Amino acid sequence: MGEPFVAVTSVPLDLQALTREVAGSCVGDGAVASFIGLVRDHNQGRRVSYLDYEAYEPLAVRTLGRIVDEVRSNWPDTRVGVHHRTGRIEIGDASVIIVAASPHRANAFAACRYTIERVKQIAPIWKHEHFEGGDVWLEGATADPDDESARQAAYRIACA
Amino acid sequence: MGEPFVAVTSVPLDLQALTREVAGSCVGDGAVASFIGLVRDHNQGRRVSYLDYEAYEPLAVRTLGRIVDEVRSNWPDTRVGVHHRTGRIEIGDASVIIVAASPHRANAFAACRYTIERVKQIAPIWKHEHFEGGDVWLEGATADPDDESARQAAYRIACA
Amino acid sequence: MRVTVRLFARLRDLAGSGELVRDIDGPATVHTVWKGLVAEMPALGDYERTMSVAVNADYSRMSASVSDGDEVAFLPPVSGG
Amino acid sequence: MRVTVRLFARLRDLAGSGELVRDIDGPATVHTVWKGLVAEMPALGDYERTMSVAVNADYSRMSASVSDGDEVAFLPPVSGG
Repeated sequence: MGEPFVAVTSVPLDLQALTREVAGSCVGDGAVASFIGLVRDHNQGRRVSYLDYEAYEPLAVRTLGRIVDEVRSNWPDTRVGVHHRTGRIEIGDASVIIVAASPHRANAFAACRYTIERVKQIAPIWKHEHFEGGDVWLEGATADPDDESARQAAYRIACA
Repeated sequence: MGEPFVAVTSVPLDLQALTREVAGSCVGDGAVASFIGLVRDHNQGRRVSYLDYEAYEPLAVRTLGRIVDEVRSNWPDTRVGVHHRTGRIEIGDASVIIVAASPHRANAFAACRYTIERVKQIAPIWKHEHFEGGDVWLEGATADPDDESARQAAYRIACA
Repeated sequence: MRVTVRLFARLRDLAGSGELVRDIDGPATVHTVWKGLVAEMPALGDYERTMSVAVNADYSRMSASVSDGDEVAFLPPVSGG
Repeated sequence: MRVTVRLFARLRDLAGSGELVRDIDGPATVHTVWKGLVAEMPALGDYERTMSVAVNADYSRMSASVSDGDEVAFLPPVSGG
């Protein structure tokens, strides 16, 4: 899709490769913060068997690219990459990986945290949870990239 | 030295292995935050050639173990691992890696940030910077693990 | 005019399909398309308050106009990450 | 009694060695050991306000007592990470 540092893919995620891509391009960066979201074995009292992630792929790629741009506008010295997996994901496997590189560790941490908050707010991706005895679509936030209050909430969580 | 999740070593650091060690042991953890400190090509206006890290190794291992215990006491649901490298480290290579795993991403991020702040405050490790035209020992904080105000400062930075 | 409707997650399950083709009398908005769908499948109606919409894989609004050949998507609240 | 003195980073460079063995008349504290070193090598003295100390690879205090065979370490301000 041409967006740098962004992917929506059904293959297992590779944090090492994304780290190399994001952090390898600038020897002035001393700090790399990363985040991995793993599928948990329980949720709201249910024993989860596995998750199936569905994405509106072209919009998801575009939205992750938008988040990357927001990070660059919030923290101009900081770059972030984010890969989200789709399809069936087993317990303990990664659904999302994020890497932020910066000369300053405060910015690397903030950019990484901001990115996961924004992914949860606006990425057009859904979890279909398969648990013992049934399955359910999880629904969180109404996605609205132009909602400034949501964006500010993510920023406050990242920087507070 | 027997401390879990802790190492002071002259061999290159392996984030993937530490992630597996820290995050692989519990399928209830949905969030993994990590930090890599990389050697930068400049510092305070000097063009850095490489860094040489010296450690008081047995005390450094013990101190990293102490930080791991502090994390567990601050965030009982969260585990952290930290490996610090010693000896000559080239530009762009990792001097320290930290991995925190938790059911909650807020705690994973906080534990990871707290750990790097505490490493900088109290780990008996020193950077010998070799730059174009000379070399210098860098000196930061007077290490005092019992200084509650330093510990609280690290906690505030991590959780604010 | 003819539009492609994309439905995701539970909306897709409720409709029994993730991709539908519908002919609509123009001029139309996203809301026109949605009203037509709900008339066919009333169970979708509950999502009107909480869903997002997209036109040609870009976030949009219910009031946005729709042209022949557009892809109009209706998105339940998201749960990625 | 005999103690092993460990010096690190710039303190090591100033002393020309990272490990020294010194005989001291007991009873002694870490401070006693330090005073002896500074008498030998006055350049070390500047570190008294900023350094940390350890006994047998555990952080300690200048007032801590020292026993025969102990390893006493003097640590400049740290810069790990």
